[in-house]
Amino acid sequence: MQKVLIANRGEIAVRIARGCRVLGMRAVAVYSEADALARHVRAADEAVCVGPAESALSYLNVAAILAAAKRTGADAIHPGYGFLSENVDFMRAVVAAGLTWIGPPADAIAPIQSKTSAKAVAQAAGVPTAPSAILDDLSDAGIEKAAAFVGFPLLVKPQDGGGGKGMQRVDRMADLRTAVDTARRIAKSAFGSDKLFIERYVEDARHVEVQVLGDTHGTTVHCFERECSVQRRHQKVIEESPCNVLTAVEREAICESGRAFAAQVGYVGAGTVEFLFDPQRREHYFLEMNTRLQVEHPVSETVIGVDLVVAQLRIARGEKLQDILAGGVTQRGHAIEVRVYAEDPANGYAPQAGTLLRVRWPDAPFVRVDAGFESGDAVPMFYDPMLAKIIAWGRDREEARHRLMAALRETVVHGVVTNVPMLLALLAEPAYVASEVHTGWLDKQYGNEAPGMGSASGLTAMAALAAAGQGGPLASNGAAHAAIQAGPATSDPWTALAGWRAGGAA
Amino acid sequence: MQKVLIANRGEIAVRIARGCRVLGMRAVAVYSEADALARHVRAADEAVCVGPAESALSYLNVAAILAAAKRTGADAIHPGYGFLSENVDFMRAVVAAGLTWIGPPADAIAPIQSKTSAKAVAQAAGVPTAPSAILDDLSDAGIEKAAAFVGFPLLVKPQDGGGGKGMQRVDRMADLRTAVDTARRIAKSAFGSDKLFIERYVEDARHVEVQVLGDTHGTTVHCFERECSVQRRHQKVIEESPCNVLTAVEREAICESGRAFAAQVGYVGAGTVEFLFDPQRREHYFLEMNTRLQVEHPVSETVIGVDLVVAQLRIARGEKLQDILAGGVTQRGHAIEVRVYAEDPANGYAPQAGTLLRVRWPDAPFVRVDAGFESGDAVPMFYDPMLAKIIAWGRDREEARHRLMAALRETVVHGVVTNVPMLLALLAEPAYVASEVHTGWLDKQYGNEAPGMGSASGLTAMAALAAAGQGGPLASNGAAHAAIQAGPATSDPWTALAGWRAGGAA
Amino acid sequence: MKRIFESPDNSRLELLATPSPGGLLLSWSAADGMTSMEVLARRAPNGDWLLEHDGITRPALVSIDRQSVWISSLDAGDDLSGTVRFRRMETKRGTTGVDLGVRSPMTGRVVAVHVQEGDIVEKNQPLVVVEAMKMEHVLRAPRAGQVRKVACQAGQLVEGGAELVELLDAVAAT
Amino acid sequence: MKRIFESPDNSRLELLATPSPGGLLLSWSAADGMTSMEVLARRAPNGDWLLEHDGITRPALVSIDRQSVWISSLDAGDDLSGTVRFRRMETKRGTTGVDLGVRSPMTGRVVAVHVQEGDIVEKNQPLVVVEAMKMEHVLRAPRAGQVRKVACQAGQLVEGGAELVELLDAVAAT
Repeated sequence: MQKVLIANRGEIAVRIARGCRVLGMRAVAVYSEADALARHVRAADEAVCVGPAESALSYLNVAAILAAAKRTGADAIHPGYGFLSENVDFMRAVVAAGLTWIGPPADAIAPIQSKTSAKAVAQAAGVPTAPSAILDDLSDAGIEKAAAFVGFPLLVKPQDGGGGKGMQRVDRMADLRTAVDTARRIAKSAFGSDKLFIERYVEDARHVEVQVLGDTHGTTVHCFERECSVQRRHQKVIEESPCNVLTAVEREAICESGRAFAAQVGYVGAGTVEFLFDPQRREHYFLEMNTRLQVEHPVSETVIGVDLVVAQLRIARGEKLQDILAGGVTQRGHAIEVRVYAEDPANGYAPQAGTLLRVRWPDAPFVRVDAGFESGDAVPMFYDPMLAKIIAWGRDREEARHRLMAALRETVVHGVVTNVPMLLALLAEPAYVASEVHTGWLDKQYGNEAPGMGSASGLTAMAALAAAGQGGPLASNGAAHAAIQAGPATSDPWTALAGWRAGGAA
Repeated sequence: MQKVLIANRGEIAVRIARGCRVLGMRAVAVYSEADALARHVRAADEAVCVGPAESALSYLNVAAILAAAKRTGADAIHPGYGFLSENVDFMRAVVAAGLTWIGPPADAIAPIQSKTSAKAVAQAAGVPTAPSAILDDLSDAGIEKAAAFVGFPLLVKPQDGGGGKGMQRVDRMADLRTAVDTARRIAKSAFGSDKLFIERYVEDARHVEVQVLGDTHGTTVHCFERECSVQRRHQKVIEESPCNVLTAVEREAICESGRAFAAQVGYVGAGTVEFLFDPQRREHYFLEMNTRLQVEHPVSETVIGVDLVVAQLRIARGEKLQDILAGGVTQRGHAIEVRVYAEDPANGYAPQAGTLLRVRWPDAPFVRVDAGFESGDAVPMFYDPMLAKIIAWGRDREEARHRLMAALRETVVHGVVTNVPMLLALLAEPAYVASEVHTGWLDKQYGNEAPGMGSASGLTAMAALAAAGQGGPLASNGAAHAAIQAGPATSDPWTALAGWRAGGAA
Repeated sequence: MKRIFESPDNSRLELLATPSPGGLLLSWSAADGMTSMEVLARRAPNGDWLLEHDGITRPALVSIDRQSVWISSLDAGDDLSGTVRFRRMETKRGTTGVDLGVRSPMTGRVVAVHVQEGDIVEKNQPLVVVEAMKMEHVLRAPRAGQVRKVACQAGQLVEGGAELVELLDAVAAT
Repeated sequence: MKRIFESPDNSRLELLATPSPGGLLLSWSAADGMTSMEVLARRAPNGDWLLEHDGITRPALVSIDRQSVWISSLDAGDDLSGTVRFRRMETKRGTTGVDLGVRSPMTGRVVAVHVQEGDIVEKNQPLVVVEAMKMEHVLRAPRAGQVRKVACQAGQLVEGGAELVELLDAVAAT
């Protein structure tokens, strides 16, 4: 492996290129026409255009991506997350083209792509699962019998779905029929399959996931856990490691469950086994396995001191985990990650596209920023609006939290509205500080509206507003400017500012 | 402590401001007229001008700095390194002004400011010192008697000097008289005192230093060691932690020596006890104590997981080390730091001043950059030409070394010549890879000339050179430009490039 | 050289700027008669502003686009916290009423237009649906009124902040 | 639109640039008759260049100041490694010989001038001493010759790259 094609964009493509360089490998980027000038292209050694803006025609275009590998002489493909990362057909096409697939073998993950068959694998591996039943008999009697077995409250879930789509909570038998009918309709249209199952609903559940690594020599290890309970509509917003509500015994049990599941399927590479943790019963239940690098992998990297991308690459070229992890893996301190989105929390979380007039990411010891954008870059409307992840480490959770808040206060994004003020507010919420959150907490707390932008008054704000008029024609260029010899203004410095008024969110 | 004035500039002023924010404290910068637009000013909450460009009139101007603290309502002063950081009179003035001094008490360090009295303190603390003798009898008989006690080879050293000035190696009795006379002359003119002593010269000595912390409650601990053997004329160039030639027993012994020395003087805050390690005899000798934060503190921070600036601030506000370091201190993995200087190694290491047309610091997981400059910034001719420190961590030394080399290959500085190519070459030297270096190694290896800039030929270089002509009038602004809508060129794109030729160093 | 602003608390501000060696000399006073102040503004090579008042310099970041001025400061105090966006005032005073522009909150594609010129609309009535990044966003009438102009059509790509519908205030329209 | 360069290996290059939609179309050929090639150059908002040739895009960083063009590329291959500085060619061909400019290696203060106009100097003879950051740097004659012009005096601040002494080549001068 000398040259790795990265079939992705944004921060994860940049981050994977960095990993390749540690091992002396070259990184090849692919880009859509909308991303011709994007940061992940600038961060690669070489880049190839794979199609128009729409993902289906570019980042999901298997033929164009394989052609790009051939053109540049890449000998391996890293899929990142999202896009083609869990697409079994793509994996098989990559291997058929004679390239190394940096991820698990297709045969290992095919059996766990459906939730119900994954659950069967978990049971075979001795991994706890929440009581559940497949709804194959859809008569009233059939669903009532299944529900009686599982108990209330329960969740109706599509068998082949994801992202919470079609999922419904049912608290009593009387509501079950309607819920099942609705779920079938949604599942059919979203996933092309109306197969359902029901599962016990865990009150105040916490999302705990276990990072695992497997090598091609039959070794499977866990790299401890992350907690991702702060979610908005099943999208993770804040992630951390370790999960600080677990006892040492519970941590060992859940991590071993993760390892056992991965070992059961003969997993190779980096993966994540997700669990619900029931804080009342002190039990964990298998949820699903993500067979790729996760967005939130940096919190693990920071706490365990393992570069997971480097580990993926070394596994892919046949190295043994006993060498890659020589000296063993331990947790040190605490790390918290926030996802910075171009979205307007005060306005229904509407995604924002536009030009980043100015970006300043934080820059401090024990703070890591995985960013896909910098000053001047365009945020296209075609893709996920995540701009960056900011990760802070501390000797304990409170130090990490304070450091992350300091980092967010230093974060500046001009040109699009972001969720930074909301993240700052979340990190200061008493429930978050006390670690008393669960997967439904954020939606309850902030619903469809959340804190928006800051406020301004007084000297600094007014002076800055006035100074803006001084920008002159440069200011309309939209990025950082050179004004080393900013001489006296020759024209009316106010021209650019006629008729402005202060306003918060859009 | 709510607001900390930072009596420094450059990267360390920026880094200290970050530390203040973790604890919710505000940071006040001071600046000379030459630094009015500098990065450390932009990184502070508030800043005050303390005088003209010359350090003696600004960064060393005690009255102006105290006035700045008063004007901004700062209640504490952090001196950084260099400038006033080890100036006992300044420490006393700060305390007399009712401000908190973030550093050791003047009374603790006054007795160890001279090398000979520091040596006496070391002996009292049971810390090993190299055989040495004070030259009080300067007759031929007197110096011969002293030399016979110490043995050859030996070093003639000024008692009140530093930085290696006036220091001379003598290999035999016949050369001693001349060396002593020369050293007295140099010492008199450089330090105002011609008092000398002689000390055993350690062949192939390694520079090993121990990070210590002391609190105001009488506790003193060590935070393990760093090795800084790669030096050019006694200026550290590459630093790392741990020192990988020490056995566990040797490490424990040298770290305990460092702790014992600090405890002996009643040290408070962060300090460094420097030792020579003799790789043949497997012994360490006390050298001196630096009573401030060191340039190379990040390699320790990265390996031990302690924010030393935060620790300094918490100690200064009276907290106990048992709380600050709760859970204990251990080393994990390996960290290497390089210092990026604006200097031309291929041309006698001439310091470079000018405008940084473009800077790109590396940005990767497990890589930390402590920088004092970014694109567009001026490097004034008045101060130390260090631009940044780049620190890479790895699970072992080789991973750290590879990661650091990858980071340096990503580092771009346009506008002034830097030592980046030399650093890359050094990190690849077989002796460095094998960790067989000593404090004289770099001077032997590269003398007064070292690798300069890279080379260019072929497609990418020629295309880039040609593209430069496209910059048009924007290009002369000297920093990152906005060219979001870089339309077709209307004028001759070559105009800016008439009559150029390729050339390496200046 | 004098401009009038509406500050976040809706009070009126007069600002003055005079070129000066090394930067810009600024002064302002609130309309309620507060003392005016002077600030020396310098611009760093990276575009940051350094604002000096009474011997103390504070950094601030300022960006301008077609619709907004964005301002940020590290100074987390009483003065300016986080990032604040000042929007261009778009209220036009006509003879028959006050126009209200309904703007797209994001760059995206118009998927549905529910009104046409002349329609009388209730407060919160859906006007236009915009989609971006797989998410639909319904633009509703901010208050009762009459549709003066529809500036978009289904299928069209629109920029964030673009005015899609102009409303005539109900009070003025009746 | 055509310019001649001297490449690092001292060979001659002809470069052509033509404006093109989306960037700049470039081509060049070495003087020894090598095939010319075409490159599409695009500029990113942060100033980086993206150079596309034969379907493959490579990034490069380029900066220009009064005296130099600085070029860097990530591509650590055969092509361009690290940062390279191209200096403006300053050789002037006079009737009596070749002028050599002796330049300050750094911005600093001239502390001593050891020669004056008309002096005959040996190779390596000290000409001027410049100080910066507490370090003295002696500028020596790159070869034997005659001092044509002294463009500085003791105490003066000079920029890095500034020509301090002009020499007339000894071969030409005799």
